[in-house]
Parts: sequence; C-alpha cells; structure tokens
Amino acid sequence: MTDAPITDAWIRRLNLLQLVVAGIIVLTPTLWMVLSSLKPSFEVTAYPPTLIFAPTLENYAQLTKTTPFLSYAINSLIVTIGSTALGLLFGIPAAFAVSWTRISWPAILTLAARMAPGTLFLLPWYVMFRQVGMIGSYTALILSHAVITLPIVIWVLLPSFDGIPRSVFEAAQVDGCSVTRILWRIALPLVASGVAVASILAFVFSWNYFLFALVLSNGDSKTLIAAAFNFIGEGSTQWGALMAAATLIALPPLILAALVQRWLVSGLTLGAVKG
Amino acid sequence: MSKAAATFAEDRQRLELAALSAPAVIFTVAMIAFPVVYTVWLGLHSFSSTGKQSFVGLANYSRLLADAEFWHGLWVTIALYVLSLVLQLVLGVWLALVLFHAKRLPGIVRSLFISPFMMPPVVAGMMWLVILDPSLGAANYILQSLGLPPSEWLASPVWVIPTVALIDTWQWTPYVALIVLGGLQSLPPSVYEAAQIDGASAFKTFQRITLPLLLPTIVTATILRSVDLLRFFDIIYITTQGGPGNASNTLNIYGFRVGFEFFNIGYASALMLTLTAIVFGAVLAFNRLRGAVAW
Amino acid sequence: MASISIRNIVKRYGSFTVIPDLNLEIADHEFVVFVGPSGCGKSTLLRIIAGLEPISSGELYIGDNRVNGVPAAQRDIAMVFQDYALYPHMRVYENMSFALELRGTPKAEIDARVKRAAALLHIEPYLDRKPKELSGGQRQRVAMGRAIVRNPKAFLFDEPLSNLDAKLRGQVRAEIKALSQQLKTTMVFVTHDQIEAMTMADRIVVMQSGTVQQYDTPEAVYERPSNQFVAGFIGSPAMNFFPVELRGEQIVFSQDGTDVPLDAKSRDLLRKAGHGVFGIRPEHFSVTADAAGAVAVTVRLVEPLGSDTLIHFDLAGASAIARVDPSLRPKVGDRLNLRPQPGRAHLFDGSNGQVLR
Amino acid sequence: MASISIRNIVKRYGSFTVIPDLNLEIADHEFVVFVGPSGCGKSTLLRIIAGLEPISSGELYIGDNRVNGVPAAQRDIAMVFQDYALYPHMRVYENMSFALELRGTPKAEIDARVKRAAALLHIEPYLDRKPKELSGGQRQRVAMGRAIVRNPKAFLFDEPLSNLDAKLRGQVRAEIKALSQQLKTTMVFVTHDQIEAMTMADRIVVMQSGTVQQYDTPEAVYERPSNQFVAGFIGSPAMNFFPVELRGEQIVFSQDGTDVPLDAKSRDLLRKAGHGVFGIRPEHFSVTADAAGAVAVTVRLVEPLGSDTLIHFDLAGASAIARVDPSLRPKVGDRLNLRPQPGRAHLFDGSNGQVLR
Amino acid sequence: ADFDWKKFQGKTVTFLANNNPVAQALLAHKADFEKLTGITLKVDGYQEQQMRQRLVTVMNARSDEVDVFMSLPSREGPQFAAAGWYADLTPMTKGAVAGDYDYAGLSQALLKAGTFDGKLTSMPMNIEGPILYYRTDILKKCGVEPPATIKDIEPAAKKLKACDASITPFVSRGLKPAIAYTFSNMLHNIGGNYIANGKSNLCSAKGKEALETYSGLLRDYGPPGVVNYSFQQISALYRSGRAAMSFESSNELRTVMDGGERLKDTALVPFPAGDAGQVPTAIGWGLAVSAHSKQPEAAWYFVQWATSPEIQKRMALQGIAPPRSAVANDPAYRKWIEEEPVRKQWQAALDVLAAKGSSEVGYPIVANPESREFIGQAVQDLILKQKTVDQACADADKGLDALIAQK
Ligand SMILES: Nc1ncnc2c1ncn2[C@@H]1O[C@H](COP(=O)(O)OP(=O)(O)OP(=O)(O)O)[C@@H](O)[C@H]1O
Ligand SMILES: Nc1ncnc2c1ncn2[C@@H]1O[C@H](COP(=O)(O)OP(=O)(O)OP(=O)(O)O)[C@@H](O)[C@H]1O
Ligand SMILES: [Mg+2]
Ligand SMILES: [Mg+2]
Repeated sequence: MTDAPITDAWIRRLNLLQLVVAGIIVLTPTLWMVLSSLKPSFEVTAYPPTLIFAPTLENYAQLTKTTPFLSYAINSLIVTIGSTALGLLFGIPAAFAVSWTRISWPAILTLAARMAPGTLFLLPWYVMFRQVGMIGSYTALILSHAVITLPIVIWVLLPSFDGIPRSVFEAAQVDGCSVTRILWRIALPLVASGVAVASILAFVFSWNYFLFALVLSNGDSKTLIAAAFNFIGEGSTQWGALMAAATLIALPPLILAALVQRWLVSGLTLGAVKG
Repeated sequence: MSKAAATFAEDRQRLELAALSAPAVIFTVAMIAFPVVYTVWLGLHSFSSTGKQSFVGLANYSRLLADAEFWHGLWVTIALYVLSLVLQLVLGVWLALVLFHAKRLPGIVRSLFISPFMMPPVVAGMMWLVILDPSLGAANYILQSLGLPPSEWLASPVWVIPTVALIDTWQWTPYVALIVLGGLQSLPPSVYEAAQIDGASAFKTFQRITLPLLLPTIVTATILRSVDLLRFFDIIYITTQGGPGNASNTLNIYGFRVGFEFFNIGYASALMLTLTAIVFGAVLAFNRLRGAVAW
Repeated sequence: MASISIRNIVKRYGSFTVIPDLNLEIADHEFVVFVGPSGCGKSTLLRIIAGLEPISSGELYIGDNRVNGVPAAQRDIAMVFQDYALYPHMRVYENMSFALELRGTPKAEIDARVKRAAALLHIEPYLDRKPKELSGGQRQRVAMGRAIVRNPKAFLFDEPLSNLDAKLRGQVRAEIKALSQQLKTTMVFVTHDQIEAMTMADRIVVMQSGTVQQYDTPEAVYERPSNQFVAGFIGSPAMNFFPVELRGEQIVFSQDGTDVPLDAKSRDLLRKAGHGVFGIRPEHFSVTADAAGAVAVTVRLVEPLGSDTLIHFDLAGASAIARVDPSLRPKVGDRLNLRPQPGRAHLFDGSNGQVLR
Repeated sequence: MASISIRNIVKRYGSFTVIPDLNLEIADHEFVVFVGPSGCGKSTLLRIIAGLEPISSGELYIGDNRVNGVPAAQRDIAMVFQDYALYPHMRVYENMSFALELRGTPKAEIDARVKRAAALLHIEPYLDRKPKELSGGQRQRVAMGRAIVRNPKAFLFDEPLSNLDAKLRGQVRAEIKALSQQLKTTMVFVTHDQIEAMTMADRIVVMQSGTVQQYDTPEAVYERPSNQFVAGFIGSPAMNFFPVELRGEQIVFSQDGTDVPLDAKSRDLLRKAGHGVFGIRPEHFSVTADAAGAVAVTVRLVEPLGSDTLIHFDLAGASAIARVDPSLRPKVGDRLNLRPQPGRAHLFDGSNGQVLR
Repeated sequence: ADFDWKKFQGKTVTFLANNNPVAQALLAHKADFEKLTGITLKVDGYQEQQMRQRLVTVMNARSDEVDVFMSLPSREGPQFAAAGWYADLTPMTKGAVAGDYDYAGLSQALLKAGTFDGKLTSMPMNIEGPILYYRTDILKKCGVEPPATIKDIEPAAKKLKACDASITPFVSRGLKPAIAYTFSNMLHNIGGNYIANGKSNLCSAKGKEALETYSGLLRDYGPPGVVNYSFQQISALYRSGRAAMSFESSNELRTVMDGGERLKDTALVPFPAGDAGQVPTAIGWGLAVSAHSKQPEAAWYFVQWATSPEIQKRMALQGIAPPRSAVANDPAYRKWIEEEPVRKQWQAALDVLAAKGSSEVGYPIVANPESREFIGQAVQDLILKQKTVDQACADADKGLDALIAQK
C-alpha cells in the first residue's frame, strides 16, 4: 500500500466538521430566538442587532402575568397528548396492516385529510361539532388534531414495518401468534425507533397547529399556539413576549424529543435472519 | 376441521388485518366525509355579496380556468414546491447522515439539531421576517460586515420565492432528517460490512447502498413534505401575504384570501378542492414510486 | 401426532413454477427427510406445509383436516427456519419460551422445557443474550431450541444443523431422533448432510426441480436408487457413471469398447435397449491383485480423508473415484486393478435415467 | 498475494473475552482452514482480519503492513459472510459485479468474470433475481460468487458451503482449490465439514474458546493430534476415549481393570504418570476372529451408512463406536472381537489432555 | 338614573375580541362590568386575522356562539351588513340606555361610517388614522423644514437623502393589502376620489398623481424591501432611528416610543395637506352585536357599557384615542396628555382626524377588502417599476370596475 490510508481518525474529523457546519446553520436562528426572548421588546428589532445586552426575564414574567399561559399550556398538552396517543393507537395497527397486506389505500385515505387545505375543514367541522355540542371541548380538538397525527404515524411507520424481515413474522405465526399478537409482541418492539420518530412528529404537528383550535376551541380550551398569535397585533407586536412565548412553546417538543432519543438506537433487527 | 371451518380460519386472519386498519379508516371517513361533501356543495354555489347563495353549477370552476391569478398561483406553488422539496430532501438526508454518525452526541444536543421544525411556523415566519429585513435585519448586517452586497430578500419579486424556499428549508430540513434518521436505523448493518469488504468508499457506499436502501423512506418523506409544500401557507402568510405584488401568491394563500378576506366562500371552495386534487395526484404518483423502490 | 397428506400441489412464483405437481403422504409419527439439490423446492414445500406460503393449486391435509387456507398460527406446527428468523429483540430464553407462553403453559414448565432444550443444544450460557451477540452456530441452535421446546402436531426442520460442528451435530442428531421416538410426533427434516439423512430418516424424499424422484427407506434409496438422478445424488463421493452397451454377449464401455466386468443379469437387463448407463459407487470397488473381472486404472489423484483414501482415475473417457483403504497408501501414477463388488452395480436406461431392473 | 500475521490479538465483547491471546502466521498463498466448535471465535477472527471488528489489543499485519485501524475497504480482502450479507436491493448480477465496478474494471471483463463465477456456482438462471427470490443455498452461492469474482490479497470464507448439497459442495470445493492454485491468493476458510477441511487445507487451525489448539497439516492433525481436544474434535464419528492406567506392567481400563491390548511403547509413555487416556478412532478397530489382542464387545446399536456401518457398544463403562465393513452385517446383540490397529492408538495426559509422545 | 344594569344578571355574554390595545384597555375593566351587571363576560380574544377567520366561520354557520364582536366598519362593514351579520343597534340606542351614555357625544363621522342602509351596526370604540412622525433633530441637522404640503415631502426627502445617506428619508406602508390605509389619506388630500360616476377613478389625473407620489416616495426615499413593510417594520425602522419621516398609524405611538429613544426628537402631525387640504383617514374599531345572538339585549348592555364616556375615559388614560370629544377634554386625560410633548402633538393630530377625517379606506363598496388588493397592486407595480402609471391604474380600474359592478 503506497498511498496513505484514510484512517478512522480522519473520518471522525470529517464527521465532526460536518456536524459543526450543520449545527451553525440549524441552531443560529434558534439561538437568536432564545436570545431575543431575553431582550427588552424594542431591542429585538434594533439595528445593528445587539449581541451584548443585559438579559432580562421580564418577557417571561410578562407572559405569565398578562396571559393565562399555564392554562393554555395545559390545554395544549391535553390536546396534543390526546391526539398523539389517538394517532398512535389508530395509526400503528393501520400501518402494520398496510405493510403486511401491501394494500395501500387505507394509508392514502388517512392522508387525504392532510391533502386538503386546513381552512377547508373549518366551516364544516364547526357545523359538525356544533351539531353535537362539542365546540370548545377537548374532544373536538383531539379528534381534529388526530386527523393530522394519524397519517404522520402511519406513513412514518410504513417503511419501518416494511424493513422487518418477513420471516420473523412467519416464525411468530408458526409459534402460534395471531396477527394482532405479532403486531404487539414482535413488530412493535422492532420499530421502536420509528415509533419514536412518529411520536415526535405527531406531537410537534399537533402542538403547533393552530387553525383548528381557532374555530373549535373557545376561550377556555384555547391552545398555547393559538394564544401565541396574540402577541402580534397592530400597535403592539410584543417581540420580546413573542420570542419568550416561542421559546416556551418549543420547549415541550424538545423535551419529548430528548426523552425518546434512546429509542432512536440502531440495529434492532440485527441477528434476526441470515440472507 | 371441516372445509367451512378452514375458510373461516382464513377469513379470520383477513378479518383481523381489516380490523387493524378499521379504526384509522373509519375515523378518517367520519372526520372528512362531511367536510368534503360540504365543500363540494359550496363549490357549486355562488355567494353574492349580499350573502345569498345560489346554485351555479360548475361556474366557479370555469371562472377558475379563466382566472389568471389561479394559473399564476399554480405556477408559484409548483416553483416553490420543487425548489423547497429538492433542497429539503438533499439537506435532510445529509443532516440525517451527519446525526447518524454522531452516535456519541448527547440526546439533548441531537434534539436541538432537529429543533427548527419544532418552532411554531408563525414564530419562524416572524423571526425570519425580522432577520431578513433589508434595512434592519441581521442577514444584511452580516452580509455587509462581510463586504457582500445586501439583498432585498422577501421584498424582491425575483428573490421572494427562493427566499421563502430557504426559510422553509431551514425549518423543515430537520423534519426530513428525522424521518430519514428513523429509516437509517433500520437498515441492515451487515450490508455495510459487505460494502466495506467490496472496497466501497464512503461516497460509493452512500450512493450505491445507503441511498437505494433509503429510497422507500425518502419517498415517504417526499409524500409527507409534498402534502404540506403543495399547500404552502404559513410562512408566506406571515411574511409576504403573497407579495410583493403577487410574486408569492400560492394557491393556498390565494384560496384563503378569497375565502376569508374577500368572503367568497363558493369560489374559495372550488379553488381549494382543485388544490386538493393536485395534492392527491402527487400523492398517488409518489405512492406508485414507493412500490417501485421497495427492496 | 398427525399425518401429512399433500395432494397435487402446485406452487408458482409469478410465471416461475417451483413445484409442478406434487403428491406425498407422510404417515403419523413418521420421520421423513427431504433431500435434493439446492433450489429444488424443499424449503418451499416445508413452508407450504407450515401454512406460510399460499398454494397455487392442490390440497393439503394435516391429520384428517384439509388445511388449505388455515393460517400458520392455527396449524400447531413447529418449524426451524433455514434463515433462523429469530426474534431480534428477545433474549435467547424468551425466543424459546415465546411459543409456550402464547399457549399459556405454566411458568415452571416453560422454564423446565427451555432449560432442557438449552442443555441439549449447549446454549445454557447464552440464555440471557440477544441473537446479535451470538455466533452463527449459536443462532442456529436457538432456532432449533425454539422448535423443540414445543409439543406440536408436526416438526418441520429446514437444515437445522448446517452451521454446527460435526461433534455437536452428531449429538443433536441423536437427541432429535430420541425426541421423535419419545414424542411420537411427525417430523419433516431437510438436510444436505447425507449421514443425517441416512441415520435419521424412516423414509427419504429425494426431490429435484419440485418433483419427488424417490420416496423410500434410506437403505432402499442408497442401494436401490430408482433412477440415475437419485443414484448420483445420494452418496458421497457420488456414484461413478459410464455409458455402456451390449456388443454381442459382451457389455463394453461405449466410449472405448473395452470390456466391463459385469454379470449375466446385467446383460439381460441391457438386452432390450442394447445400451444404458452403468453406475458404481466409489466404495464398491475392490482392489485386487489379478486383473480378471477388474478394470486396470492409473491413479491420477489421491485424497486421504483419514479414515479412507479416495483415488481419482480416468476410465473410459470419464473421471471416476474409488474409495480404498488408507493402509494401501496409493500414490499418483500407481496402476491398480479395481473390481466392482458383485451385486453392487446399477444399470440405468440411457434415455430417461430410470433404473433397469 | 499476502501473508497474514496475527500477533497477540485479544478480542473482548464487554467483559466477555472471545479471544484471550492469539498468534497465527499465515504464509503468502497458503490455504488455511479454521475448524473448531461452534462459538469458538472463528468468525470473530475472520472479521478481525477483514477489519470489520476492532481489536481489543494486539497487532495485525497483512503483507508487510500493520493494518490495525485501516478500514476494511482499504484492505483489499474478499470475504464470504456466514450470514451472506447480500445487497437486498441489487440483483444477483449487481451483487457480484459491484466490487469490480468499484475498482473500475472494464465492463466486458466484469461481465466475463461474473458469468464465469455464476456458471461455476450454477446460478446463471438467477442473475436477474433479487436475493429475496432465491433459496437459501442459492443465496449462499451468490455470497460466494461475490467473493470469487475478485482478485484480492486474501480470501476469507466463513462456512461458505454449509447450505449446499453434497454434490454441488464437492464441485465448488474443487473449484475453490483450483482457484487458490491459479490465483496464488492467500485463503482462509472456516468450515464444519471435515472433508472440506482435510481436502482443501494446506494447514488446519483447530480452535477452541478463542485459542489455537493445533496448527498443522491435515494429516498431522488427523494422525498426530496434539491433545485430546483436537483428537476428539477431528474425525467423525469422534475418537473413542477410555481412561487407562498402568497396573504393574499391564495397561488396564481404569473403570473395570480389564486389559487394554496395547503395545510396549504405550506402556513406556504411561509409565511416568501411571495413568492417562487411551484414544482410538472408530475406523481403527479391526474385527478379528480370535480374542487375542482384542476386546470383546456386544453390539448395542447398528447404524448402516451405506458405505460403512457403525456399531455402538459399551466398553469399560463408556459408550464407544466402531466403523466396520457393511458386508459384515452386524446385528444388535452380536459379540465381536475388536482389535485396535497397531500404531493407531493415542495416549493423552489425564490431567491436561496433552498427547503423550 | 333608574336604569336597571342588573336586568340580565346571571346571563353570559360572549365577546369575540381582536386582541389589540383597544380591546386590552377595555378588558382591563372587565370585572367592573361583571360587577355592575351581574352578567358573565366570556372573552374570546384573537389576533385580527384570526378573529376574522373565526368570525366568518361562526357567522356562516349561523351560530349564536358569539354575542358581541369587534369590527372595522371601514373594511368589512358593507359586506357584513349585506350578509346580515350585524344586529341593528338603532332601536337599542333609543331604548335601554343609561342616562349618562351621551349618544350624541360620540364621533358622528364614525357613527356614520358604521351605518349601512340606515342601520347602525356598531358603536365606535376608538379613533385612529395615519399620521406623520418625523425626526426634529435630523431635519434640523440637514436644514429641512417640516413639510407643510404634500409637494414639500419629496424635496425634503431628497435633501435628507443627500445629507445623511444612512437614514431612510420617508417610510410608509408598502405591503399590498396594507397600502390602502395610508394611500387613501394621500389620495383624498390630493383631491382624488375612488369612484366617479359609478366607475373606478384611479386613472383620473388626481388618482395618477396620488399613485405616482406615493409610490415615488417609497421607491426613491423608502427603505429597501418596502413592499413588505407594514406597521411592524415601519415602527421598528423609525424607532431604531433609521428613518426621518414615517407615515403610520396613530396607534403606533406606543411602539415607536418604546425604549424611550424617540421620545424627545419626534414630532407628530397629520399628513401634510394637498390640493384638497387635509382629509385624513379616520377610522375606529366598533363593537357590534351579532345578528345570530340569542340575547341581543344583554349583548347591548355590554356594548353600551364599553362605549360609555366613563369607560372610554379610562381607556383614554391607557393611550386609546377616544371617539368622544368630551372625553378628549376630560381634565384627567388632559393631564396625561400634558405630560409629554409628543402626546400633545398626538392628540392635536387626532383632533384633526376627528374633525376632518374620512373613513374611506379603499373603495366604499361591499368588496372593500378586495378593492384594497387592487390599490396595493397598482402601488407595488409602480414601486417595483413593473408598469407605467397608466398601465397600473388602468389594470387596477379594470378589476375595480368589476368589483363595483358586483352586487
Ligand atoms: N456481540 C457479541 N457480544 C457478546 N458475545 C459475542 C458477540 N458476538 C459474538 N459473541 C460470542 O463470541 C464467541 C465467538 O463467536 P464467533 O461468531 O466468532 O464464533 P464462531 O466460531 O464463528 O461460531 P460458529 O461456528 O457458531 O459460527 C461466541 O461464543 C459468541 O457467543
Ligand atoms: N419469491 C420468489 N420468487 C421467485 N422464485 C423463488 C422465490 N422464492 C424461491 N424461489 C425459487 O424457488 C425455488 C425453490 O426454492 P426453495 O427455497 O424451496 O429451495 P430449497 O430446495 O430450499 O433450496 P436450498 O437447499 O438452496 O435451500 C428456487 O429455485 C428459488 O429460486
Ligand atoms: Mg431451502
Ligand atoms: Mg461463525
């Protein structure tokens, strides 16, 4: 061997470099948001942008003072957890069945709700839920948000289920497992990373979706994100408060993501089959 | 077991499989059947300014065909869609690979890497509006500090689409990356050992092994991104409201404005149904592709 | 605890027919071994019996029940997969206990059975490991263990010992045989190891391209192969074949016209067609001092196997092998007289390969 | 085209030490076969040589280069994985051509090489299939084909023929041997098939628990095992072992004190410790008419293998096996006189198993 | 005197609010209302566009969920009125009214703006309109006199530009849907009007002059990217000291003064006069009762309370310009005004608005919101130099004529 080999050390260095580049691009705006939340409102739009400033928690204080931030947050949590759970509950079996049978129309059907502009649903849903007296209820919000979470769960899990070696399912059948059992005992543990991804995505989408809450909730069940808009308004864009709200709003998904990280470990199907 | 019993058992498995997808299917149908019928009905009516509605048949649709704003919106939608999708897929796969190889990265840092899409789109839009402000924003400040010419960003009819695409890419690339990351985790590791033995360089391994194996996942990400990108709304709504002029007036923005700013529910319904049909077509096409790239 | 009856089964993958039309009756608690060249459809047939592969046409009975369309989960059959198909997320213990657990077997009994199987397969130290932490042979043993803890209607084994060393393989083989006698369960066993086939089977199914070539006891298959394919496939090294013909009252090698030292009965068999294929196994040559009733050959290659020695030589234009005693210490270039042992020769129809009897 | 030198290599998985400290020198274009019980570390060692498994400590040289830390891709080694590791998304042809393509081999040559390998492995009809559409043996052959199209510094084969039928295995074995002679490439071959080991190897490495027990030519390993483990592991059925001791000038079975028919040399070997283990292979018994210099046994079980017959019997409290001529037609209950063939007996140290010489 | 505030005790009135400072100032006194009337006030507050989205949904569904909502008569008034979403307040102002309500004290212009087909649809909550903010220090430094007429603006801007290149001489709204708000003021000052003889009139000489003047100022003296500028950007630019003149809503005072930097160097005036003098845009948020409300009477109680002199005085002290001259003269409010010179100027400008203001923002037609699009489009086309003024106004007129023709 005459040419110097590319060693593992070099590969590691290259990876690190890419990581740093990606980090800067991805994180700078986020950092800007967090920093802005610590500035007095007017300074957010100051020019040139200030980097050194006296950080203040005043925005956060104002947030909790002027709005029932906590109760909005609880609303959001209830709706998001509810719809994510519902999405997982309906989506996991559906994704499994679609992957098993290779009949994909149920997956496409559930996605149909995502294909239409959200505004299309506002009026009919309002009429529909009003008919059954559920405007303002958590149920209405959870159901409507599940329309968003369900297809995400199904579609994210589809390739994961497809990736499990078929003969593992066959072994389970021979062992006497019904299809449903195979799902819970064999397939589900094997797509843990897929479920983690699906949960994060479903959670984030539900958490950040404001359109449905706009018409289906009322003052009491209003979600955090719908309330966050209130910081933008004529004569009063409260930048500091908005950024503080944004920071706080982004926190729960972030925490969730950090929590389910450990499910994102690799190679669960390792050693299952040879071939 | 008699013959009947045998088929019963077989049916039971089919029944079981049907039962697994039933909740999702029934739920979806229950939730969207009425809205779709309702919207179709609305689309066949005209709501005059006096609020009185009258049946107009397909008039809304023929109006649509003759509406230059619709065709322009379609063009803007597609341009934005293609540009954003390509950027996000390419960068998303790259980011996923970077994160995948950074196995020792603490979980919390890794989640920070995917944080942009956790930011509410409204906030992201507001934030970028400030950052990209031609006179006040940090973006031009940085460009000028580096001795580069400032840009008008969102204010230029030429640059508004690329700029919006960039914002969207910043926000949604991590989303694609997360999906791809999930796919990467389930790739058979032994195949990589085989590739090493075959002498594949890092690039070749990516090109010939990782990428083809990831295609089903990438197509999934494409489908999920397509349904959002073709209905591009949030960021434009916050930043340009379809401007400057109508340079960023996507179909969804246009439909929304017709319905909720100009209060023409009938025409808006026709617009949105048309948009839905476009998205549906794209999804069907990609679903085909998904079957083709399965391994 | 159940017979298996396969009637006119056809299996196609798209336009590719794997099994054209197969009939097979496996009696209750019979031990049947499938052998055949790689790709001939052994696994496919096993998977059909297990209910994992839909049948294109035909009928399948297990016991008295027609089971076409009955899902695998309800056939109560245990199977070792050729590719193991372990549950990657479960420890070895759980892999083995899973099926029992599903049947609601009491914990203590599960434990006892798993421990017994693990002891038998020498995998007790690994019960707490995940499959990915095992060697190839260990994984195969887990796959085996997963089947033998059960007490099903029938066992299906798809090359379950291929990755084990000879010693272990011998032990496990004996245990399986014992198990089959003890449980009186129907067993179907696929193997490429002829010793396995010969020692374990009540009957052997020799398959080729999805068809059954012979279905008989091991001795019959070895000693009375029904056609040239079976004769050539069973036995290692393989049987030697030479085209022969009847010239007058003398059987000669077609290629060079030299005499073949065969008896009168063979002559009678050949009389009808006038020509055929003469087959003899390497172990059925005797080395003799005198050349009468023998062929003289020159040793081209010597392969010492320890217990025996193989010599390769050319005869009548074909390459052939004889198995001789190592104490003979043959060397390349030696001239030897080889005499076919009486009654050990086989004659086959030259056109369709059927044995002449 | 390169020697492989393994120096003081240690491999641990967590706290579990697979290879405690291993040294091995494989000469340039040598054909070395690894044998050993399942789980002894053969695959691990192969993977270490290939660069797929990090070493806990020690040094590895390929040719003159220290390759610790050099990625597998740059070691120019071809390998057949025990679990195949085929590219699921590529057709068989691409699976085989991939490595050549990476090296910029001209299209025409790639095609020629792939076609040649496919012909040799009888997989031409499947070149257009994806791996999942193949049988187990066909997959294994693709894995094999992927390696042999190349012209690397060394070939590593991890049980590459385990799922093939005897006939095909024999053919491929011969081809590999030919290939090794033609390419003059270093070959490392893991197998559980002793015939493979004996016929292909220049030298055999017998491993146990990650240590080398003997590293010598096939004959030496068979005829002069260096310890009881090797003796018991090589040969099938395995060597029979009996504890013996010296009583006065007579060697007797420790268990029942009856005489062991052994020669004076053995007596001398035993003199030092006074006791040891007497080993003899099943094929090294002769059946004699008179009882002198023989042990009289009762046949407990008969296993006809076709070419030979195995008889099981009990001797001195142990179960033992002898291989006899099938023409003897022994039956259960028969009394036989078995005489150890002269010079075929082995004596081992009773405490550490080392051969007494 | 013996007005029964407790008549609807125990009822719940739902109020769909636009979460702007006006509503915030009002709702600071929510508890007082509940105490006074025994009515529970359920507030549902949203940002403006969202509030409209919810309102449209609720109204289209003919839901009684909302009793009272905030509305901009100048924008959606004709449309909502035509759709029949407003309850007619005329009878209520004549019926159950507390003695001290002083209906006549409300700005008549705003009341008129809220009256459609003779039906009073909303009660004014505040008054606002675009005014000119300018930097006294910069003008002084550059030797520029504050513009007295529209014609003075351009030379002043030119001089400022030459004097200090880092300063944006003039900024106003450039975002398409927002343009009409400021543009209308300029058009009216110049003497133009939107409609003449039932046809769109942008291509009249005055119309073209307004278009050219407005777009020219922004193009030549406005900040880069002005086509995306609405109140947020304008206020931020001005507040950070990077603009010399800013034509923006009176409501932005608070934002502009945030941080205190602009407190001492800013002057406020109504937009300079043109050929037609000063015809400032003056609008106000109104409180309307939903036509679908099941309890319009109770709803009216809230409207009445919210627009009463007492409450408007309290709101004024929080910086909400009152739509009642009586309140503007209230001593407490006066005192507050006197505290800062800018407040004085601000109130003075608002006085002009109240006196001479026009509520015509965009076309006084049912499709008013859509008409603003065409105005905005024409101005942007000119700013971006994509059309000549003749083309731009012709294109706009074409579209607008079609809107006007719609019934
Ligand atoms: N990831 C792991 N963690 C812990 N132990 C492991 C791991 N991988 C392998 N082992 C152990 O290392 C030992 C050697 O494994 P190896 O695969 O080298 O065996 P082998 O000799 O190839 O066996 P076989 O003939 O069964 O393939 C085995 O006992 C196995 O259990
Ligand atoms: N999905 C498939 N599509 C097409 N052909 C297939 C498919 N699966 C298997 N085959 C073919 O069917 C034939 C029988 O396969 P099978 O697995 O039953 O062989 P086998 O006898 O078990 O062989 P081996 O000994 O190699 O395991 C093979 O030739 C194989 O190529
Ligand atoms: Mg098979
Ligand atoms: Mg191994």
